[in-house]
Amino acid sequence: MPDIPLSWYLIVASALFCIGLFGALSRRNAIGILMGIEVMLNAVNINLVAFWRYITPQALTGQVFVIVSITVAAAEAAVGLALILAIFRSRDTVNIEDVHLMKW
Amino acid sequence: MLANYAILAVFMVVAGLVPIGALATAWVIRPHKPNPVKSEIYECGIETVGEAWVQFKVQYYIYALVFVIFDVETAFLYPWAVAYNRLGVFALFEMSIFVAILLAGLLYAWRKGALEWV
Amino acid sequence: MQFIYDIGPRIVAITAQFLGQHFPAWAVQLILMIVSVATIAVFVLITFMFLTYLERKIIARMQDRIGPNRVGPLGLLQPVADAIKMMTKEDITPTVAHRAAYNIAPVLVVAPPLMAFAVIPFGKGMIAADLNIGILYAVAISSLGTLGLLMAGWSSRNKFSLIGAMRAVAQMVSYEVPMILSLMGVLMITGSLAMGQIVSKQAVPFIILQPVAFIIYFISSIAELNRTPFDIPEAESEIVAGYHTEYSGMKFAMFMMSEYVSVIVMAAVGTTVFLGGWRGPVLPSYIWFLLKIYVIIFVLMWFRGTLPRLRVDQLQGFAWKFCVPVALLNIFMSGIVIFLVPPNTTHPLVQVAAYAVGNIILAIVVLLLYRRPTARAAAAVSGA
Amino acid sequence: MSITQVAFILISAITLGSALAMVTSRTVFVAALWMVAAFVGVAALYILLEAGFLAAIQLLIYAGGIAVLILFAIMLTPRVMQPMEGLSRFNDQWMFVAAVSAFLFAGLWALAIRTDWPVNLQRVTGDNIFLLGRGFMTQYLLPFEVTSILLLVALVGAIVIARD
Repeated sequence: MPDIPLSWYLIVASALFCIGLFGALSRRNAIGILMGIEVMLNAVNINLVAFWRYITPQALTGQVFVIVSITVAAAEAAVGLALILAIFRSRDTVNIEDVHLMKW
Repeated sequence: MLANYAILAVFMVVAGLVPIGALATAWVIRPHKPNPVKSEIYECGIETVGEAWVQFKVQYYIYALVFVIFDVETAFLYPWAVAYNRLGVFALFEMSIFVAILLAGLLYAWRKGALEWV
Repeated sequence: MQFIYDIGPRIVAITAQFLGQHFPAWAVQLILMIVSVATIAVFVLITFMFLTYLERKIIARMQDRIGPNRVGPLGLLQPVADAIKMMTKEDITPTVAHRAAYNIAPVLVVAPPLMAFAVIPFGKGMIAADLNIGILYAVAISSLGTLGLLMAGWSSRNKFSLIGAMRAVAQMVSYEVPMILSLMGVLMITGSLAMGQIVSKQAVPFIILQPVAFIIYFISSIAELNRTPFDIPEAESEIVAGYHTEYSGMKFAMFMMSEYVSVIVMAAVGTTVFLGGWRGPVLPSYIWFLLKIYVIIFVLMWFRGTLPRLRVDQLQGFAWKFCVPVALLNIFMSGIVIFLVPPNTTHPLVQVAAYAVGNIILAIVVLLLYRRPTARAAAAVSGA
Repeated sequence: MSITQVAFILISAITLGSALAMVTSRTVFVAALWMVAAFVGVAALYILLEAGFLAAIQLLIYAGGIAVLILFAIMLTPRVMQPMEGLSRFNDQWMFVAAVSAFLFAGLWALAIRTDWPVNLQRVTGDNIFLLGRGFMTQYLLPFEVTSILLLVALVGAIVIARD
């Protein structure tokens, strides 16, 4: 561990974040978008753990933050997927370009 | 501490190599004689009708959902269990509140009939 | 004589000393790791082959048959014959299948249960990695097996496969919750997730202190294994063979292997957590461990020889409406008893007495809570 | 280069490769499988960061729980299991989005390299899991109880939405 610089973790996390961002903004499929968001959350968690280990290893806050963030991710996935299922049931599609009820 | 985890990497490699090795050996030994009829999917000998990737009912999703919520709960419960016998009885009360709130969710699902298979 | 008792650590020490003269320190470590992992893998594979024989023989005896008896004395070479057959059998991949996923799925099904052995203490000082997250690691790794099943079911592109996979996964996730919760009573006593600690804290086997937890653990692990009476995912009369309908030859053997390796994992975890692990008088520690594992496995086979298959709704209802609430009540009971009788300071006998009272109260509460539903179910059965 | 550095590079390559495969694969089911591979890679990174408990939680919740949830949702929407005929997997703005993501990555990279982080490489002492458990009961009691309400809301909300 000690011979890996902190910036390596940050770079990997930001790469993962950008890949997730690309997935979330460019997929047509609503479930694909949700998967992109989950990957982005993971990237943030890597950063949190890295900062905990390298900057405040004696405090617990970093780890608690990660556990809470995982909880939020799980809740988000549960509700998000339920919404997608509801949309699929009423409109018979998961392509979000077909779902434009609130669009001008 | 990392040395303790290094053996997990070795485990992962071996656990991967065992099935891959077995499959590779079989691949060398066994005959390869596919024909169109043989390579059809097996549905009791009757020709397949319709698409295999059928739609499932929402009940499956509900079970997975309740599972994920309780799975997340373990992330909080396991550290609590480890710390409990050094904490005292107030920890039991705090824990009971946490579990009671989640149990309310389970009871709601139960009352609404979301846990029935039907 | 002492050598036989701690044969594992002795051999490791001797090998390390021998290798130390010829190789640098990191190479010695690496070689030792590889050797110990390989030993565990070989042990597991041999047990797996033996179990396939044992299961057929025991079930046959229970059903008043003889079982395998042609290959070798008492049919003992039957597993070898099976292995040769599996190896040389043609392997059929359906043309419509998703090839990559179809071929990777058998590997993904076998690997997680094999990895779980990393934290199992096979005997005194015979544990590959005594992680501080021990038991949680075993649970987390085994939960990955569901993905292999879903992959197999989906990629076969066969209705039976997909239905079987979905049923299997729904069942496994439902029973994972009571399993996780049932382990907690023990963790509250030990104050550690490390397997080594869990064993060393068991002056009295935890099955005596936590019988309810053990029963729930046992039931939910049978459901996790998809074995009778919870074998709906593989119900031959309904959906052919479930998720491995399309698989043949060696790939099919991988699914069988995953099932039996999971049985060994489940028995090993149950032994370590509830039956006192390798602890026991007179005999060497690893022999005790093996004996206890085989007792659990025998009960599993007994179940299979005795019980009929449940219905899907009964199964899911049992997980959520009975196992989860009872497991939570058990945690609550343990919490109160631990508060009254701290585990580290009181005499084991006092603890046994305290837990006996706690468990009796727990049993009465459960019986009172479930009196009406049971009566209703009984009325429904007799009415129909 | 030390062994841990090699391990880090290997794990990162697997994680990022899986994530890339996830966003580019045509079939949603396959994308979800790649996502699981990325989750496992992240768990390995946690182990390198000496956060074993978080790694186990990552495996249990993400790879075992959320992945199953997503795969089940895919099974409930059958048309998405095959690539959409005639339609690309990406929407019309994907090139623009790719440019933005690349730009953002370049910026974050520069930020990570240039900033002088106040690194404090003390050894992690004590029983981490015990400390977490005690933390949840004392200092972090409020977040602990609030998450249970969050979970309750998510459970009830998702059940209401998913069943008509």
